[in-house]
Amino acid sequence: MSIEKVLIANRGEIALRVIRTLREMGIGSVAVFSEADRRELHVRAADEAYPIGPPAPAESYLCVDRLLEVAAKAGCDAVHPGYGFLSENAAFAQAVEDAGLIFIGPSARTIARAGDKLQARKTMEAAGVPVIPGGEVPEGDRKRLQAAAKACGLPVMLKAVGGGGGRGIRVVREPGELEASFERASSEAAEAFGNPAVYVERLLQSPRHIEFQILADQHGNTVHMGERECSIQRRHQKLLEETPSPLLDDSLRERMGAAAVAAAKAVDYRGAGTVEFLVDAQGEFFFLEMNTRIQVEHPITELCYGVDLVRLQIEVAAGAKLPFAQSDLRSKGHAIEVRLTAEDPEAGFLPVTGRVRALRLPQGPGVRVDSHLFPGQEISLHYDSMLGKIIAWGGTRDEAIDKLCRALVEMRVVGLKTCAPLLLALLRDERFRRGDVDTTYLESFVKDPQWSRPPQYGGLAAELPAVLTAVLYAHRRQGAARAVRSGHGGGGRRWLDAGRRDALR
Amino acid sequence: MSIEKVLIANRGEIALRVIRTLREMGIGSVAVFSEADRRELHVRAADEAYPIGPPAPAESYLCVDRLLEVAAKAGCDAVHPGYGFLSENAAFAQAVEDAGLIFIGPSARTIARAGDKLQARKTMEAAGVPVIPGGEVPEGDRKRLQAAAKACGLPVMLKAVGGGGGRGIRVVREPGELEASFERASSEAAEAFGNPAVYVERLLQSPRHIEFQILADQHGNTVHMGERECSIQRRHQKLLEETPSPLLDDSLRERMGAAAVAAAKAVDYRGAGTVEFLVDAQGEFFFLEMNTRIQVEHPITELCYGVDLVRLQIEVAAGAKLPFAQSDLRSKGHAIEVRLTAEDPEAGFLPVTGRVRALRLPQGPGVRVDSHLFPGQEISLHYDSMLGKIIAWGGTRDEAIDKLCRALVEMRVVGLKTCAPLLLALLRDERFRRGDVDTTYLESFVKDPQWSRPPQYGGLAAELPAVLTAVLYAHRRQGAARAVRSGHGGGGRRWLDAGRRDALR
Amino acid sequence: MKYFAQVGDKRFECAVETGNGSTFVRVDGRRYRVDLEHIAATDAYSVLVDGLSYEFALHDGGECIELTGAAGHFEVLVEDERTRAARAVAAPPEMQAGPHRVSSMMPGIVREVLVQPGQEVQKGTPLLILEAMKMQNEIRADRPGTVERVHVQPGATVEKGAALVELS
Amino acid sequence: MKYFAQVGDKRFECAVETGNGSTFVRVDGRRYRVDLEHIAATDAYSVLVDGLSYEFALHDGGECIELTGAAGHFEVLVEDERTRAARAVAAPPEMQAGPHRVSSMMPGIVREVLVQPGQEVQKGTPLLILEAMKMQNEIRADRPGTVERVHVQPGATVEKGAALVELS
Repeated sequence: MSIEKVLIANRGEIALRVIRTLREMGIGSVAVFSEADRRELHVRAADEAYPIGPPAPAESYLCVDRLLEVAAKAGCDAVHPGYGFLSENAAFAQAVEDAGLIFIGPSARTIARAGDKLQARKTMEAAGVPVIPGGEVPEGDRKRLQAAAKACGLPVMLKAVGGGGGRGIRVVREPGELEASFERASSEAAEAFGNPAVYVERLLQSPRHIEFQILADQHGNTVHMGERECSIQRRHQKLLEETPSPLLDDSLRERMGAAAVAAAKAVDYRGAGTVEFLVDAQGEFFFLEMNTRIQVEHPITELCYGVDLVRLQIEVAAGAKLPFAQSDLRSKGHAIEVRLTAEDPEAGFLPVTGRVRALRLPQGPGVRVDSHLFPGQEISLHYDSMLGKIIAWGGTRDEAIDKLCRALVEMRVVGLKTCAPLLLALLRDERFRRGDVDTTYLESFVKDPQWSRPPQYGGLAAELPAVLTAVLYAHRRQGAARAVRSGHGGGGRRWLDAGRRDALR
Repeated sequence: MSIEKVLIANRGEIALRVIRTLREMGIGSVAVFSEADRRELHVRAADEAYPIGPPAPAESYLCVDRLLEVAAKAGCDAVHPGYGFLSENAAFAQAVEDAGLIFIGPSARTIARAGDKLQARKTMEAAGVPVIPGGEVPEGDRKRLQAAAKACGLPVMLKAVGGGGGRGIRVVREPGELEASFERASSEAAEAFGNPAVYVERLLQSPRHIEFQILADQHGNTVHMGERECSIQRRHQKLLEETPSPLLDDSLRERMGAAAVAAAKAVDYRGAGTVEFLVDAQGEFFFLEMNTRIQVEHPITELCYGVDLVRLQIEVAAGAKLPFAQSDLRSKGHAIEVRLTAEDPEAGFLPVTGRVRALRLPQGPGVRVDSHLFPGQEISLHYDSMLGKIIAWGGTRDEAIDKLCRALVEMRVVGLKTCAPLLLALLRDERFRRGDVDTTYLESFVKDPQWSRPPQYGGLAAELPAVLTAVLYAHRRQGAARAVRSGHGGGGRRWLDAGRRDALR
Repeated sequence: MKYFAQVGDKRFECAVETGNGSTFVRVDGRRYRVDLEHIAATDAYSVLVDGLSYEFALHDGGECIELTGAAGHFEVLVEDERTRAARAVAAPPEMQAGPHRVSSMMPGIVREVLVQPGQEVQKGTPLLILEAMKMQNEIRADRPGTVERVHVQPGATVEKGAALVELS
Repeated sequence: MKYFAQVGDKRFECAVETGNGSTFVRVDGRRYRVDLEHIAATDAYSVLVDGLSYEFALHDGGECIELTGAAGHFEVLVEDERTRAARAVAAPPEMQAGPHRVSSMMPGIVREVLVQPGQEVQKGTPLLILEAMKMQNEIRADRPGTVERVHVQPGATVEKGAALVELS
């Protein structure tokens, strides 16, 4: 089999990421876009681009028929699903294969087996991979709900059986909240994933979230590429990931890696995938779930292993053998990724929309940026709040942290609030620098009013903004006076523009 | 000794490069700027910035007194010279040390010994490093000139004894050109480097330019970090560099590496430096010169060895021991750098000035950008035409080339011509892809009219620009008609703006 | 000319002087030399304060100027002495009485309306579900009361600050 | 409306039609569907031609439009049928006679002037030394003649296209 032209059934930074590798491989790229996305970078970067409908994902990026129509029209021979959207939808993978195209990912059967939390759990137990106590509850079955909660012991987590990536998850700590939360979780799951079933699971106390990168070809070879520590989360969404994990020693890494490979083999995995584990305070690890697609945080693995995971996905999908064995793979240095989101951490991570008025992305040694941001971009409320990822590699963990801090100081996203100040504060936090984090760390960190306190300057402290504003205001006044004399006077922004002209002299 | 605050006696991308590492190390950075550079990124990125005079380098970046004045005022304890300007000026290094500051580079004595081409040659001969036949000629000494040219055999090169980095070099092929070229070279050398002496040297036929990265501490440890192939040059200025060299096998690499270390030890080297060699068609290598500072193309070495050379420069200058031995150093993968310059290759590399109207720098996996470009920037004629460096790393040479091509396709510098189309054509050239290049390759490549021929598109070929322009023109006409009706009509650019508003709907 | 700037709960009196082509600001008895430079094609200013280098993007919110830079994010209220004098004479506007309005603290799409006019609610009762960027958020009553009016319908897109529900 | 576009030595007649919210261009008997979208805050246009995606920055040089993109750099001369008709009636301007002007093919600083008015020069005689971006360039006579006038002095900054020397 050979792949000549690929439809990318996605948008945003991951669509751009896939297009980049396709171009490097000399493979044609076909983008799709909703009405809200005509100007997005993935449309401009692809070789071809076709509209697929209105902004709402259900009417565009989730429309299997329209995607396959575009694939046929453009003469594609393969489909890359990215992450999110239809990437873990077994029916989509099946439809792609039925249309005679290569699905760049595992088989529909593997996706179904890994995606169904309950079945995955049984499969993993049978393969000797440790799992967390819990059980499935169908829509409206309150009796089963109460029984399951009792078996696990509160607190428990409610997770959409069809969900993934931290979506559709709720925590219940009090018995009284159980039923209301269950109903909301169930209806959200029905709407988002077309499946109202919810899974109830013991909530581990202060666990760490550690996942393993898996890669398998169609010839029976499966390897892992070490772990990613993803404990820094809010609302069960990862915000910062690093590899290697400061927690793991070689022995634990080897045991978890073997379990991850066993998990992948148990579902006949092929392509790139991720096995997520929770590790409790005693260093015991439990299978959490399997992500049967490229992961948002895949770049940190790429940086430490010197590979291109998207290229490997495509090569393996085309039938190639893995170009290395487990013993060839060795991690070098340390990599950290932060996710830049259009969210206001000071207001409970509320999403922020707006226009990117100006932009400077960081660059230079050890810094990688994967982002779909561009000046003039409208950040709408239809899609994910993630604007991109800033990733740093260093010889040591400290160097990687320092590089990432430098990158964030250098970055300017003007026009809308982002979580960048929080990311910077996190990277500078003593506890983070010690590597002493778990999945509850970020939420307590955000509550500390210290993090958003402006830094101190040379001898200036708090008067700096006052000084700046006074000078700016004085410039404007002069500019306004001049503008009025020359007949351009007006209210509002005019004197700002005039002030700028003035400052430009 | 510890370093707390560093004066960067430079501008452009290298100043920014040094500031980045200083920030990562928690060391204060002090920038200087000429009147033309107030808005440059190095001024905005540094912790402090001070003016040092008019645009002409002789009145600002080359003014030792002003630089030391700023260093004293700001309380610096060290000076980083970057490359170019005063970086290889022994008097400057001495003045810095006399002022009680650390010069981040070798001692003034080492600079003088390596910088004086004649003395360097003698030193290298004594150390057993092979040198090219040639000799020095003082200003106006025509007799010596003729004798030296005869001894070498035409063609010969005339090089400013005080020069470096390819500046002040002329080639003489015909006996009749010798004296006029010598006089021009001599007066240029006097103006640029304050020393009219010129060195005459045999011009090797189609040699390759291969240099070795050297690093030495103050405790007697000297290592090399492999080679950089820099054969792609025009006007003796490098345009593309890569490591490893497609030419070298392990045996030649080992012999040249040993010669480079011997060369560094022969001049009591400390810090980061480069030993340049020419390799002739028979694989014989000759010492060319030693660059006693960080090299423009240092990033490719950083990418393959996983180090930060500027950080190592600073650590070594502060007295640290090298953190590795020669046997610890191993190159991984392949890295290529291209220099983006404001030059028109179709017009003989004439420099181009202008304003950067819009900018998109490449990003994503395997791509590093070191550049001082920013939107709105004025590219003036006072300084180097280099706008920055695009660097790619890949597991193999082919992957690195493909990544770099992708990066260049992605990049947009709007508002002034650059050499980017030439760089892209070069990377796609069959002969380059075979690694079959020497120092004459680029000049013959540029003369081939094929390289600037626009690429073909799907079924579109040459009509694409016509189609685009017609639509644009039609949009404008409509926009202009509308603008006139609403009272904003006008000539020239007006209808373009109106067309844009129209296209925006 | 004197300017009054308020940053958080701190107030500063700044005297701006120009001379010899330089601008100086006197604050709290200390004098700073300030060099302000607009960067074309962006909203950014490069500022040198006695040699210390800062870069800020500026958002003009009228009297409230927002500064964003690597050094932090500030909202500064600023007025000059004339404006302040004029304002001191005018009386502050009276607080608006009337029903309590629950507004949207974010832009979003209304997914579900959970209450009806006339319904009594407690503090914390979910009023509606708002979705943005794949996240559903419950909007809850911030005080007890009776629903007077519901301003939105399922499927509607609302801006930040839009009126959602009125409680009496 | 018809438009005439010239790219290099090739001429194209383009008929632009709009219908159903789409724009079509007919060239050489082939019809293309063209979707042109301006990207705010840049000089770029995203263009989809029958689904093929291109991005071009545009420089408006009056009748000559410059397009720059990853796909190459083009200068396109364009006019519509009305302009062309009007132009066909007007006579072409006569070639200017008079002294020959040597212009600067690049911006730079004049480092040295090597000739004086009255001096005779051969084709290839160096006239002056121009420096830009650290490189010195000799400007040479492109024909034999007598120096009529030297327009610049050492130290002067000149733009691209500036008159340097006049030869008769």
